[in-house]
Amino acid sequence: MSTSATHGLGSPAAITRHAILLITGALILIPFVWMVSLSIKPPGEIFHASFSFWPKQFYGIENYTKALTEAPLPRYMLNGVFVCTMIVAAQVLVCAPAAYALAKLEFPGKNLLFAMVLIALILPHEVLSLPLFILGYQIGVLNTYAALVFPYVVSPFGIFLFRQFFKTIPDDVIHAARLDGLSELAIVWRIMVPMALPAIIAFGIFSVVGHWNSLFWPLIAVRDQNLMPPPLGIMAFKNEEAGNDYGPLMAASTIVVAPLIIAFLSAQRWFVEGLTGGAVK
Amino acid sequence: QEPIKLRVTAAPSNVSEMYKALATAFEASHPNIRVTLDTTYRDYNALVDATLRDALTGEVADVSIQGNNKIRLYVDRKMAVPLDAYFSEASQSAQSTLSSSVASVGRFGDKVYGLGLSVSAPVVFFNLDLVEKAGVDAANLPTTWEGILKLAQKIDNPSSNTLGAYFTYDQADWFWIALIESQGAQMMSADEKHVGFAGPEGLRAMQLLKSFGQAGQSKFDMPRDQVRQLFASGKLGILVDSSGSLGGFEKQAAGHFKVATAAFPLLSPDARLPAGGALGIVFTKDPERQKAAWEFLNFAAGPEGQTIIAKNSSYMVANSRVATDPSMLGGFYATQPNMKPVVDALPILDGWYAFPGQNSGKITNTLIDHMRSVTTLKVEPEAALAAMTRDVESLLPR
Amino acid sequence: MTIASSMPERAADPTGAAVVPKMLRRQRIAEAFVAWSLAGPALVLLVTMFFLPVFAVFAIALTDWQFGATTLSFIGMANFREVLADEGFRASFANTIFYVVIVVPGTIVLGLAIALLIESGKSCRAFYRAIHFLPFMATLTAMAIAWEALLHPTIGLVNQTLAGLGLPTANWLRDENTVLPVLAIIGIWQNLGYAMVLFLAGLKSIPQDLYDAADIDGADLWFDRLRTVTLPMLGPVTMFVFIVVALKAFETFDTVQVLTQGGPGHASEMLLYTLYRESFEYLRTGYGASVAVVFLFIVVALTLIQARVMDKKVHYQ
Amino acid sequence: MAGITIEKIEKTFGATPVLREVSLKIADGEFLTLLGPSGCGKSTLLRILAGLEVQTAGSVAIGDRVVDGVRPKRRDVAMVFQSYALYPHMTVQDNMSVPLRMRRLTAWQRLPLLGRFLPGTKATAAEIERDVIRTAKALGIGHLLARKPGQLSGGQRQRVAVGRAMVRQPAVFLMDEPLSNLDAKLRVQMRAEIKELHNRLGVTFVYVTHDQSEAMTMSDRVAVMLDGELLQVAPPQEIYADPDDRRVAEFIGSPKINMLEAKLRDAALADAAGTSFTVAADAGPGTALTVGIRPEAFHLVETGGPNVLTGAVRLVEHMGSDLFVHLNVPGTEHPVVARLLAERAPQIELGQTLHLGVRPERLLIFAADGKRLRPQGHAGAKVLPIKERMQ
Amino acid sequence: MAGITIEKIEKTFGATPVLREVSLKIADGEFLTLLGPSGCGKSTLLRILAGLEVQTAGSVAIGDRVVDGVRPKRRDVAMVFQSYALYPHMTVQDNMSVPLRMRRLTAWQRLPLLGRFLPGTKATAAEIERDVIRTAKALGIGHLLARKPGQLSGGQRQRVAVGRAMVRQPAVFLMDEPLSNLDAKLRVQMRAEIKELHNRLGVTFVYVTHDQSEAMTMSDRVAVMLDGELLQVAPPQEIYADPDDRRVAEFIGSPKINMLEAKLRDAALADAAGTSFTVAADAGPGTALTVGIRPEAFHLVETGGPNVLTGAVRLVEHMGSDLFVHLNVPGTEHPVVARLLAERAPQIELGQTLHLGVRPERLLIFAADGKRLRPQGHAGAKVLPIKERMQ
Ligand SMILES: Nc1ncnc2c1ncn2[C@@H]1O[C@H](COP(=O)(O)OP(=O)(O)OP(=O)(O)O)[C@@H](O)[C@H]1O
Ligand SMILES: Nc1ncnc2c1ncn2[C@@H]1O[C@H](COP(=O)(O)OP(=O)(O)OP(=O)(O)O)[C@@H](O)[C@H]1O
Ligand SMILES: [Mg+2]
Ligand SMILES: [Mg+2]
Repeated sequence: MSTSATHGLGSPAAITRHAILLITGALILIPFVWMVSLSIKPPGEIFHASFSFWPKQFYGIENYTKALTEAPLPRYMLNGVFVCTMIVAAQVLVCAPAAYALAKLEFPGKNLLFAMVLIALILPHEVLSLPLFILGYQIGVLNTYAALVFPYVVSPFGIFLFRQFFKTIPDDVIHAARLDGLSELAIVWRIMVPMALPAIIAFGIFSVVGHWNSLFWPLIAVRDQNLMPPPLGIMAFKNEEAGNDYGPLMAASTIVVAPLIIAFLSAQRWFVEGLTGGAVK
Repeated sequence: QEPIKLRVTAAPSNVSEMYKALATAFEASHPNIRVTLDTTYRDYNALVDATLRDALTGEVADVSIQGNNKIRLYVDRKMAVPLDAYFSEASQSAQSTLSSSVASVGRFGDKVYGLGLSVSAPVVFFNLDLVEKAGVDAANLPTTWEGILKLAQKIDNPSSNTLGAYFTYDQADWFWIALIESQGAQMMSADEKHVGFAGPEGLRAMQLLKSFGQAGQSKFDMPRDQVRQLFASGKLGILVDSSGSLGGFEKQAAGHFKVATAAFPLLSPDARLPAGGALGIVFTKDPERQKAAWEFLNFAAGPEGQTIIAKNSSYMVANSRVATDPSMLGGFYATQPNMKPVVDALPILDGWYAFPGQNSGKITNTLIDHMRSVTTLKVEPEAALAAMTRDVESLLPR
Repeated sequence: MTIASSMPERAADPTGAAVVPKMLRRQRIAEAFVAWSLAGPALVLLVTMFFLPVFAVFAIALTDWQFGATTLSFIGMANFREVLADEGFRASFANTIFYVVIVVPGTIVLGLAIALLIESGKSCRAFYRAIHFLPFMATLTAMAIAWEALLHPTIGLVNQTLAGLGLPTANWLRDENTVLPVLAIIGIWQNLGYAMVLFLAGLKSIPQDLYDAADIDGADLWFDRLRTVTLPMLGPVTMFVFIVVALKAFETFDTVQVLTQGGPGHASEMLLYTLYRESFEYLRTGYGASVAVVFLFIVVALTLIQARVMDKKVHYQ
Repeated sequence: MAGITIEKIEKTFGATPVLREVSLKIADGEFLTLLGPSGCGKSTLLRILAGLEVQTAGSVAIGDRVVDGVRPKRRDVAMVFQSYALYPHMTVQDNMSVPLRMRRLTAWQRLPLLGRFLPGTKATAAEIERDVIRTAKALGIGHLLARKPGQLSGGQRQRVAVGRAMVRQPAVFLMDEPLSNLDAKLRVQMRAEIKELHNRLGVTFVYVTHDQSEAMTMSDRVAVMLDGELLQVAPPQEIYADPDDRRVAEFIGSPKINMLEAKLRDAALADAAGTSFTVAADAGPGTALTVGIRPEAFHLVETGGPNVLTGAVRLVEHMGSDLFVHLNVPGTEHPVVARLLAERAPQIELGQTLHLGVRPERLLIFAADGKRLRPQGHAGAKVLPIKERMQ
Repeated sequence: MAGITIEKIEKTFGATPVLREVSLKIADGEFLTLLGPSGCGKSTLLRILAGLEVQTAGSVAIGDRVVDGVRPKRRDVAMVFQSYALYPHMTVQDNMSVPLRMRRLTAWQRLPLLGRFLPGTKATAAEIERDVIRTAKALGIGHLLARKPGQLSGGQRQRVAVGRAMVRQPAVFLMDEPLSNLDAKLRVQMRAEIKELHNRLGVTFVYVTHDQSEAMTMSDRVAVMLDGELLQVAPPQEIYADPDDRRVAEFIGSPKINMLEAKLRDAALADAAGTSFTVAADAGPGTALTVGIRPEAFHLVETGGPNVLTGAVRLVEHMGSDLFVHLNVPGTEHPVVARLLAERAPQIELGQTLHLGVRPERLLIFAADGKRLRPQGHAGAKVLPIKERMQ
């Protein structure tokens, strides 16, 4: 690529690149712009035959206040943070040792286990919700934080991604650790996981995005409002019969998606790196 | 004595504040009953799913405030408790304020299984600015379908992207029932083996839908949300919709255009209309708790509860006595002319019919599909009605 | 010190030969034990969270159970016969395939194109990466509402823009001919960033040497470089993206539920939505379970077939 | 302090045998090099010694303890890896502390936060730090303790790897091609350093390499391995001057030994490459033999004759002090290579005819099966016992 | 056929200069080696020649055409990469076809499916196949054409990389450390093969390496590079025997040249390491000098004296035919290393005192700034012109 890289910013190729990316980026952003625009408009301006991003009457304060107070959105967001943290932590806790065994150890049944991981990777979780609900009832965790976490503590995707990444870590490092006296579990936590940090961050983002936005399972598993996830704050303004309350709805949407965007922006370097080492090879 | 803990579930979640106020007021007047309120269900269907799931785990709520058309589901599954005994006892007492409208909404077969708390009725919305622009006086809004459609033609103006009228037809089977029952007909034969709309009433309904299609609706068939967006944008003259949308419309139209409502035209002296909205169902089988549950429903359907509902939502209250009595909510509704059509309709509001059998959900969708085929002018009313009759009857339990 | 005298005496031990294999076997067993105790929690959880539920779904599919009902009876394959005979299900199946066939290549091609564009220059990479990844992070139920407004037949931005440009407009969500393509575009919009990020990662791991070699060999037009180096080297990533995006496409649900409810008619009904509707709206749990079984069967089969077909063409290091 | 006894070790991966009945005794304090081409099984053998791999059959003893089935940690061996295998996320100091922490601290004391407050942790940690710093200073990497491996040069990393192995004073050092990732100059320097380390510590070293100059310069004894078999175990000089096997002769020495196919004329003379060589073979006339001549065994002579090869110069390689002359000799498959001292060799032109003589005692004769045929009454070159040669 | 003229090439990455005013003329058909330590800028210079990198200043001409700004494809150069950079997804045959396809087929003809049916494609493709097969046969990889690089050994890959470069008969061959991924034995063998390739093709080779034995054995001339500067460009023998610069002398030769700090006593004598050396320096007494002595310049003498170093043996390395003796000489920082022929050296014991003599004409004297001080009237060792030496 050096030949193309030598062209400066002003070359036609670079200008074309920026032009195309700005256009695709703008197209992709339209729904978001719409969302933010609606979130600062008063009800009377929400639907107009003519468009403007900025409202005549700035109504953002009202909408955002309503979004934050009408339903306990901050509480939902804290639940989201807590549940996502628990899920990611549990997933890493369960998946890293399994991925290590799959990547670096020889044992009977290894291929079977890996096949099971791949099949589980294909199964959509929604299909299993009813049996999982009954399972949750049997183990008596329904309507607790545990109910939100337990179906996800094992992530086939996590095992798969970690396994791929661990495979790129040279055997010699593990041998050195064994000679140094580390147990297999210590090797996982003190050597493999720190070395695979980018992959773990990448996986963490996927996992958090998935569970932060999910509504399907939480609505099944818990009924206590104090345990509900962030999208419920959006749903509070959505009603089939009476019509949607668009301003606060969009304000709530903006509030709910913002933490993810911030998290992604601050972790995106590791994110790409983590994938480079793992899934992609 | 231990206070009784009553678990109450209610939907939809966007009026959870209202339910909270209701529970608080109830607890204040009934110190020996505590209410555990659960209002996370975003719509009536979600609450049905949750209730049935709870049935699996044996943890059904004592009282549940559900959609008006859900009673049959719970009766079929033998979950709902008949309330006739309580109702007759209460209505015989001197100070009772319960009106018969409260019970009629919750009647299934010959028993009352629910107490109506809030209702919505099909009404006609007008964008007064467009109406006036079309040269019609706001005081003389049409009251018949013919008048409505004629006005629609005047308003309709493709060059300014303005649509004359739109008949919402996809709120489950609600509007189809409204069209049939407003002609005094029945949805089903008494033995529930055959549909009751295969005759002239059904055809009349279909023809009406076709007229709306011809008046412009066929060009812009829309999901409900989009229709409402269109009305809010001031580009739709007349909208047939649920009275529940009123609050939203008034807010969105504020400073923009004026909204007026008119009654859903009735075509027969014994016309009835299906009630949307919510009713309270008792699930608990424990006599002690049943009594407490009844107390709660009685409170909610009474003057105090109904006032809370009226003030905290855009729902119409179900109790006609409360709604009309000037000492209760009569004065309140007098200041809200747009609610008048609903208040007027209270006496003829009826339960929301639900089809029997495991295919009831499918039947609902079949009705919508055939209504759409007519409003979009794809199928002639006769053919559509015949197909509808055939399809529905094939889905009925044999 | 001489070499011989420093040697241990154990060679004289007559039992040595017998002891050795035993110790080795014990060591091997110990190793397997360690491995299983590391993988054990994951295995147990995989079985309880994935495989047992799947079997439960299989079992329910053989009954006429209705959600919430207290009775049920075993009806064998009747549900499956009904599923296969159901016109709605067949429409749903065809729609899903159509949708997947648009979304998967669309996502891959666009994701790759954008990844290539981003990687072809040095400036603003993080910025472009972030905005193209945004849709993947957003709550789809909220975004679907925005889409609904944008696609409004009269006051929507899309139609107004088209009309302003003198182009034909359409009733996007209520026209049998446009509703699926529109959902597919939204699907692409949502998954594009995901594919892009994976491709970016893949591009980073292509050695610069290969591009240099291509330059020297004369493959210096972008087209030739793409064909000689980039695309073949991205084979494994493409494979991965393909499978993940295909799975996500098969599992499309939110957009259908919020935007179209499967309509008009069955024009936008898709498998997971059918499944949901049968199980949770129509409450026909036994029937819904049999839809689920058929769904799983289709998804697993198609994924495996596609993976096998592509695997042959993909080069692995 | 411990010697190592390896007895009939076999190893197969799946169905492919990688080690075949390898037996070897390594003396306490000895520097033994395993030398062989890539893939011959050197690393596998070393890993079996370390306990990182389980042999298929056979037994290993370290000191007088049989260690089969004993975990690596308990074997009292340290290993330096070709890739160094440093932990990239830890500083040099942490890297070097790991083996000590794992041995001197209890599991409780190693707990992330809690451990710090347990009795004794602090004292032991301070002691570990002292030991690590002392070792690092001894290796000249004291100033690098706070860096991470990514910030070190190749040579520095190599030293850290050695430091990590050294810090816990094992009885046996195992090194798997520790220099192969370094550039040529550094390799020469580190070679001397490792040798000195061995002299200083006096413990047993088992050193794996495929580089013969490393093997030759550092070892007390060299074990030449080929295809999973030990061909010869002997001091470097003996391996070079007096190989047991044709393959050993061919493997050792650069440029490679010249091998000429010969036929015995009588018990004392063999014909090859258009000349005759003085041999002493106990076989009938016509027996096929191979005559091996090391490149430096040649000297220029004026004319042809017995023990003189004649051919045309094909290529001259200048190597500073030496000259490698490639000669096309009729009757040989490959060119014959001679190493001549640059200053003593006259100007040599391409195509010129040269006569290269060799003294009969420098001929290495091999039988058809590759075994060395030694002159009668000769049992190998005289080599001093280890301890006398190295101090 | 083309020579190369490099004129005042400079290259900076960001603010760091990597090449500083490099000028060099390479004759048509010459084998020139760029030799230098890792990171000195060799690859960068080579990549500038190939057109893969654009110089910051200066100009390159190939033949009599200035090629600045000309795309790699149009420069008529071929390059072999250190990593070989074979396309891993293509067979050997496809790999070798790429350069021809890119040149002989039009863009249309190269289109995936369509191209096959355009007029001329078939004939050209057949021709390409013929050429590829011929080249592959010449390199002895004819039987590998259907394999993919992953299925080849290191040496085979290297040959494929050479084949890909060769197949289109470029005027200039650029090679960037093509042997560094091979093991030692293979390296020696491939060295000879590349040299023969050069002899056969007769085109210009620019060869990059950090391995001096490669540079010494293969090159017509060696350009020694350090920190982005060319220190000396000369035939290998001259680089070795007659270095211009202290750094060149130190870089070339293994073991490294011994450098002794000396002080001039008078114009003909310098004191260093407890003895005195005969020098011829045009400077006042007391001037600091460095005396360089190559290890093989030493010979054993009986007693001390001028031009004789005396010290205790510290380490003896046996290298087959040679012996490296490390001597602790008082007054020197590093041990002095001498290379003695094994057979001529007596048994040497550790700790024993040795006397090493050196003939005055083998002393290399450097000034404090590193420049070589040559005896009067001496302008460098006599070296034959290229064409006379190699044919
Ligand atoms: N885990 C394994 N599974 C299968 N075969 C293996 C394994 N490890 C090594 N081998 C094979 O065993 C043989 C010997 O490998 P080993 O690593 O011991 O060679 P080596 O002599 O160290 O070579 P090198 O010098 O390249 O490191 C090789 O042919 C290798 O392919
Ligand atoms: N693209 C680049 N950006 C910044 N610095 C670079 C770049 N390429 C090379 N360098 C720097 O330029 C210097 C010379 O690099 P070059 O690759 O030419 O070295 P080299 O002599 O080939 O070394 P080696 O023997 O390790 O290949 C190095 O210090 C390197 O870090
Ligand atoms: Mg090895
Ligand atoms: Mg380089």
